[in-house]
Amino acid sequence: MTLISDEGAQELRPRSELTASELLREVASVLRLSEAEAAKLGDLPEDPDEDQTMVINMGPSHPSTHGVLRLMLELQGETVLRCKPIIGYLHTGMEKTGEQLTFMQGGTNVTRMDYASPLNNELVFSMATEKLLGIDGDIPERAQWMRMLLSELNRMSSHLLFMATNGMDLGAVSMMIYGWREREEVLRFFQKVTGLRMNHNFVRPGGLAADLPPGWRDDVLRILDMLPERLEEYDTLMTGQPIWRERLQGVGVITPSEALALGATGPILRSTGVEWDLRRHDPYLRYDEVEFDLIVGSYGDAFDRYAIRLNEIRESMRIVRQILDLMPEGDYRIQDKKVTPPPRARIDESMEALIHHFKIFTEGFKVPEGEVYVAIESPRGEIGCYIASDGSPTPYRMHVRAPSFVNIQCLPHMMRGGLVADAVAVISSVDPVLGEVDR
Amino acid sequence: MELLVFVLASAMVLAGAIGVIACNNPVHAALGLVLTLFGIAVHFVSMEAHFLAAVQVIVYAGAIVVLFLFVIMLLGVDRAEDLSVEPFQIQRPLAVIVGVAISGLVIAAVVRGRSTLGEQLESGVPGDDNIRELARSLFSDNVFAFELTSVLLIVAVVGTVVLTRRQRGGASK
Amino acid sequence: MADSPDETIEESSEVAEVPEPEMFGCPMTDSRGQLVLHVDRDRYLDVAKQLADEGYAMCVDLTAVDYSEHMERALPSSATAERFEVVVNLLDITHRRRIRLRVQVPEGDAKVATLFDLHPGTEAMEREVFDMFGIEFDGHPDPSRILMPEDWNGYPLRKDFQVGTIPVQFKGAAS
Amino acid sequence: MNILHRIPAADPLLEAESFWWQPLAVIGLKVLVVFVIGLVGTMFMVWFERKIVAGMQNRVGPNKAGPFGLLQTLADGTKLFFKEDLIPEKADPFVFRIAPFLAFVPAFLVWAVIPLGGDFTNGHDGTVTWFGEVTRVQLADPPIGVLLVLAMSSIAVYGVMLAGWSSGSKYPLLGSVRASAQMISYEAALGLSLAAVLMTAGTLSTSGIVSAQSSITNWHLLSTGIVPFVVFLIAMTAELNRPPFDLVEAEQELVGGFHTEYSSIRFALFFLAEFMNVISMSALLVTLFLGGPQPLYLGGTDIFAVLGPFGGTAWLLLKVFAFLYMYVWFRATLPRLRYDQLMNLGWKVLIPISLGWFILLAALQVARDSDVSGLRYSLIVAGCLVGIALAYMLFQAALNVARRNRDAEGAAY
Amino acid sequence: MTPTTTWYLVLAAVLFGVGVVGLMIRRNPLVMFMCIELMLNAVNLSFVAFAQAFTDISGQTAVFFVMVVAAAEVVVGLGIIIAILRRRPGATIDDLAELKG
Amino acid sequence: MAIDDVINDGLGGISHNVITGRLEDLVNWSRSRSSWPATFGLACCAIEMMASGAAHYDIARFGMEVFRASPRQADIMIVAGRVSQKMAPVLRQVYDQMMEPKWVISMGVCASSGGMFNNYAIVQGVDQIVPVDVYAPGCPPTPETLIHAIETLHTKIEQGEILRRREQNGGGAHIHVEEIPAGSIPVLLGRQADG
Repeated sequence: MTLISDEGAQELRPRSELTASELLREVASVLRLSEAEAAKLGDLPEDPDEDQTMVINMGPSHPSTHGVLRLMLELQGETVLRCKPIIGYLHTGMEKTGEQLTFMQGGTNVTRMDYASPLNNELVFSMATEKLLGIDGDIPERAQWMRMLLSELNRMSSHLLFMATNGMDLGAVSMMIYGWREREEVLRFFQKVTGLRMNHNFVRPGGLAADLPPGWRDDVLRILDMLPERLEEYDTLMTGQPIWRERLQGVGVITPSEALALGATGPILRSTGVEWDLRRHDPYLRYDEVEFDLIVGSYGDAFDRYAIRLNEIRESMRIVRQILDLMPEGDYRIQDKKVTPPPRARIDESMEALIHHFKIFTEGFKVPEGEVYVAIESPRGEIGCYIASDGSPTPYRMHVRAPSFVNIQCLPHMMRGGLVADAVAVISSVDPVLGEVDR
Repeated sequence: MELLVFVLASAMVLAGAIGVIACNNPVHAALGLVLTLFGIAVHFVSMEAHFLAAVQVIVYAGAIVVLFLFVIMLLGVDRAEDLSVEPFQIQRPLAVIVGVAISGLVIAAVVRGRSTLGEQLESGVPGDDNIRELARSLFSDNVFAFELTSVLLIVAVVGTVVLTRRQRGGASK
Repeated sequence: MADSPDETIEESSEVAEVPEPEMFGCPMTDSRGQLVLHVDRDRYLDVAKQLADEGYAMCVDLTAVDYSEHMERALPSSATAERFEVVVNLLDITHRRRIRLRVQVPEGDAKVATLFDLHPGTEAMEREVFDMFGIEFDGHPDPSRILMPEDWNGYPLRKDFQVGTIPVQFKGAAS
Repeated sequence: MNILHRIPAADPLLEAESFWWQPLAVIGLKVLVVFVIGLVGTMFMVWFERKIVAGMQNRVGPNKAGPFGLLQTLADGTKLFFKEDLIPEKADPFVFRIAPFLAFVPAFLVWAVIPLGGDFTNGHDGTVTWFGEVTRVQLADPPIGVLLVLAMSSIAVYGVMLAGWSSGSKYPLLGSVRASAQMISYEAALGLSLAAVLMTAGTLSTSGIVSAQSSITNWHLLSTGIVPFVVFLIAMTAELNRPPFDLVEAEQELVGGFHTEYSSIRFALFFLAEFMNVISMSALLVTLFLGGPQPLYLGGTDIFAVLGPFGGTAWLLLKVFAFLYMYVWFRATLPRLRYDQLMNLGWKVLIPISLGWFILLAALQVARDSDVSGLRYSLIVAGCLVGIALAYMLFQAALNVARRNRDAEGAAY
Repeated sequence: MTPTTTWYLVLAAVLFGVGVVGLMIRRNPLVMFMCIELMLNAVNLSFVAFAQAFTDISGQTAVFFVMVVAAAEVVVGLGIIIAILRRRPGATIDDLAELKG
Repeated sequence: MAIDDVINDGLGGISHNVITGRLEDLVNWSRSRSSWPATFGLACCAIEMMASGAAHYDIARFGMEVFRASPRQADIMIVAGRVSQKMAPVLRQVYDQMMEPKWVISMGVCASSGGMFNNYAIVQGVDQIVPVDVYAPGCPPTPETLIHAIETLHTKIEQGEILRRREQNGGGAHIHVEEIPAGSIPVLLGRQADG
């Protein structure tokens, strides 16, 4: 089973091949510390004892690496001395493909990045495009609220997925199934709204692809009524469970300054006690009009990250309830001929509408020259979209700042000195989605 | 029937013993040792030392050899030792001669003195009573020795812990 | 190094012009309401440090653009358009503000100083830029490819790298 | 003239005057029946576990292979049997081949000493008369029955250990080191809690132990004061590598643990051995603490009395079943412990507790044997408790010192 | 024909001899340890045989003590081997001279 | 469920009774009833693959909840998601580590044909690397689609058709994949007219 897929310099090198200074440098790079800080650790390079350490590969095909993350761990016994994540096994060239697709088609590309919360990806791409077009202030109210509704529901489904995989990774097999069971309810709603369970391409520049279906309110209410009780079950099964606490508390600790230096965002940053949530601190859509609490941890350990996500589900439910009350009537997309295709009904009647429709979906619309960076809060942290346009209907460069890609840099930090079992808990608590790591 | 048991068990014992000294690989040697130990346990049973048979398996096979294997795996010394190279040419034949000589001497002594043993094994104390009697012997006549062995064990454990303790943080040492 | 801040800054049509914007001696523009600082390659690290002291302590994103097919893009006159541009997004958590640095990197000498010592979180991002554009980062502790296989040829996000289908570079797997 | 005569009380059959084909036939039949029941029971156990876990997870579970999916295990077994078998290049071929059997055989041998039924009511000694022969519903009843079980469980370590080592790759090796360390550590707690039972029963023979538990108040569960039972249960779960102690095969960490490189029938043997062990150790637990085939009188009647000689078997099955269900329940609900937590639990909690309890029980036994008066009796108890408390405090202090030292040294990372 | 005490003693003698030979020809310290175990077992076997022959339980008592001592010895011996092999991987018995201090 | 169904279900596809049935039928039956998938998730499809193991879809009904982490014990490899150039050798290695008889389901368009990612990074169809038995369409395929694919495969296994064909054309583990030495491909010289 030993994996022989040689990735050369990307791999962790055995101590015997390294001189002390090289090791120091490598430690610095792997730990993402500056070299000066790494030198302070001092003792590490001195203790090579080559025959007592063992380098093992975790992944890319390993049950607990959430897809195709590959970790090289240097172990002493079962203690992790060094760790290096090797990524790219799911590199899809989406940024390159994004340059070939028009702004209209771009959504279907970015939605496949973070497959656990596709709607947030579409949202950030659409918002960046709108900003480039200069129509970001004109998006109709209803569209904004709908986007919030979908985004929050997506946050719930994504965190439920986390609950499932986190439980699974720590050996609570039933939790896995329970998490999926609840997520499935949310996906049903998505399927009803967007037609798809995942990869919706529903949020588009200028608004959304369609209006909410009749009866959506009842469906959402059904989810909201069902979930609290299930979350209590989670509390019984996991939060209050001594083994669970033992396994997570004090594991994978990271300090606020480390998290900030490493650029970590989302639940990881919040678990260290830093209050930073773009929904609150850099409000987009209508987040400044709803009430919700920021969930902040204090120890920066895996348990905090678990608890934060669990409670964020509750907060999202609170937001969704407010959205249900506040959802205005109106248009679900901007009525701007430039970016909005004509309604389906008009295509049958008017030749011009047909041509317009055809052009928008084949050629796309031209976007003025310029470049923007737009960031929103995805379930994993700050997802940003940097688009440079040269005035053509396709982005000149489309880059997505994926939260998992940055967060994954915390892994070596968190794992250091832990056990192999902790490594699993740590990966799980970072909750990376490899689709967005590798893009 | 008894003969059959004796022959089979003896075969196990000897095959295992040969395995111990002839196998290149320490793990195989350890497996040979387990075979020997089992054979001896069978002999114990047929001599009605049931308790000792069980203890033989539990202590020897279950603990001591497992410890051996543990150390072998821990140290990674499981690569085969090359038996064909021998630094001292004379050592091996000499060893065989000495071994055979010792065995021969003992066998001779046993055969000469067998009349004192009596030819027929008597039926010993059966079943639970055997264990009771062993216990009585251990905890009355030999209780001092018994306590001493427990002290010995503790000393051994402590000594080993001290011996194998890894010195962390070389600066302090 | 901005020698003539007086000159008009070319901007895309919809953005209101900001009079003689400048920060740490670098021309500053506004792109759709977002602050953009055009930094010289030599002063890049220096400016990043000053910005970090200002409060922009978190580097959220670092990427690059290959402008080889769009050399006539809008830039302040003091900045010379080069083929590559390294784009750094900085965030100030306390004051809730963002700033973007754009660094011009010439094709012939595609090299920039690393931000690693200032923001360790750029490690993976700089490797990604190296992997995708071939821009080297001076002083980066682990300059290796990150997304592509180690023996890959070329830099995929460069504009002269074709998108299309490529036969499987199958190295075979020893079992 | 026969050696079998010299294994006294192993089976009353062997003491029969005319030792000819009838006893042999009965023995052969018993071996066959136990073997078949063991296999079928194991297959049933696999199905049972999958169905119950599915039920607990709102799923259906296997239902396509045979009625209610009952033949699922058969399908698994047949498939594995006809799957390609492979010995990895780096493996040690001899040890690799032998390891599954080392895991499988001890699992079966434990069955030999479990009293599977028989009439233990009203002071009967559990013998039944079949085909005119007096025998026990038990393959063998050696005087050291319980020790045999201990011996077998210590042999079972070999299978796991050698499997991991011989595979010649890293994950199995890690798995097997974990497994063997775990099994050895918990053997001690297992043995100590067992000792409490042995002392109370005053015999090592399993049928003797069952006989000693003539009524529910005499069940060792109560007569040893529950603590040994709890310790035994936990230690046994760990010994069996069942959740939450299934670190050995922790898929999330070690891929498949020691059997990662095994495929085909060899893997099936490990699989079978694991489930076989679950059943046989549950049966042992029932034998030791819950009176084995002893009936439980509900309202003064034995509800399985109608089954005649098999009433005891029915009781045994019922009790074993409860534990099997408990194991499945564990699997469905509990997260997995970490390696060091597991070791801590074994060495720092279970062993001291079972040792202390054993000393207490021994003191009480001595007091009872020497007929001391009530006051002195309570003095003895108090003295013991004080002694144990002191020892416990000393132990805790030592642990604290160790922890502090470790923290001081821990900076080495 | 049934085995007598002599048979057991002869077997024990042979086993002892094998152990001696192994001790002398093997150079791996672990295997040498195993050979010592063989010899101890040979002695145990004869003890039990004698106990049987003279219907005296003290032979078995002695075996019990031998086992305990063997366990202690193995523990210490393996500890020493670990300590040495850690410093000098691949050491054979000839290298153990460093114990001389 | 009527009691008749239960009785008639019996050994599923086997029409013979126990005595006259062929061993081959029994083996095929067992293979189709107990095909353990390897835990091999790649991208979006992996999420749906896992979802099909969960309460709503429950592939445990087919005896398939035993996701084996070790490829040695797995029968079916479900290639769930896009296969990148970097992953390709790993994927092939996992396939090689699986024991015969083994089957491959290519789940989703990305695995089947590269899907919408017709670019440098993605292998255009996993059948370039491993022999695929069943393709499941969709992006990602819903659990229902996956279950349909699995059922299709089960039928094929039960008929023994795949193995027979493999024996004829030397497929399966014997299939030879052409190895293209890395570095010999002119990928970055100039840009094609149509991208």
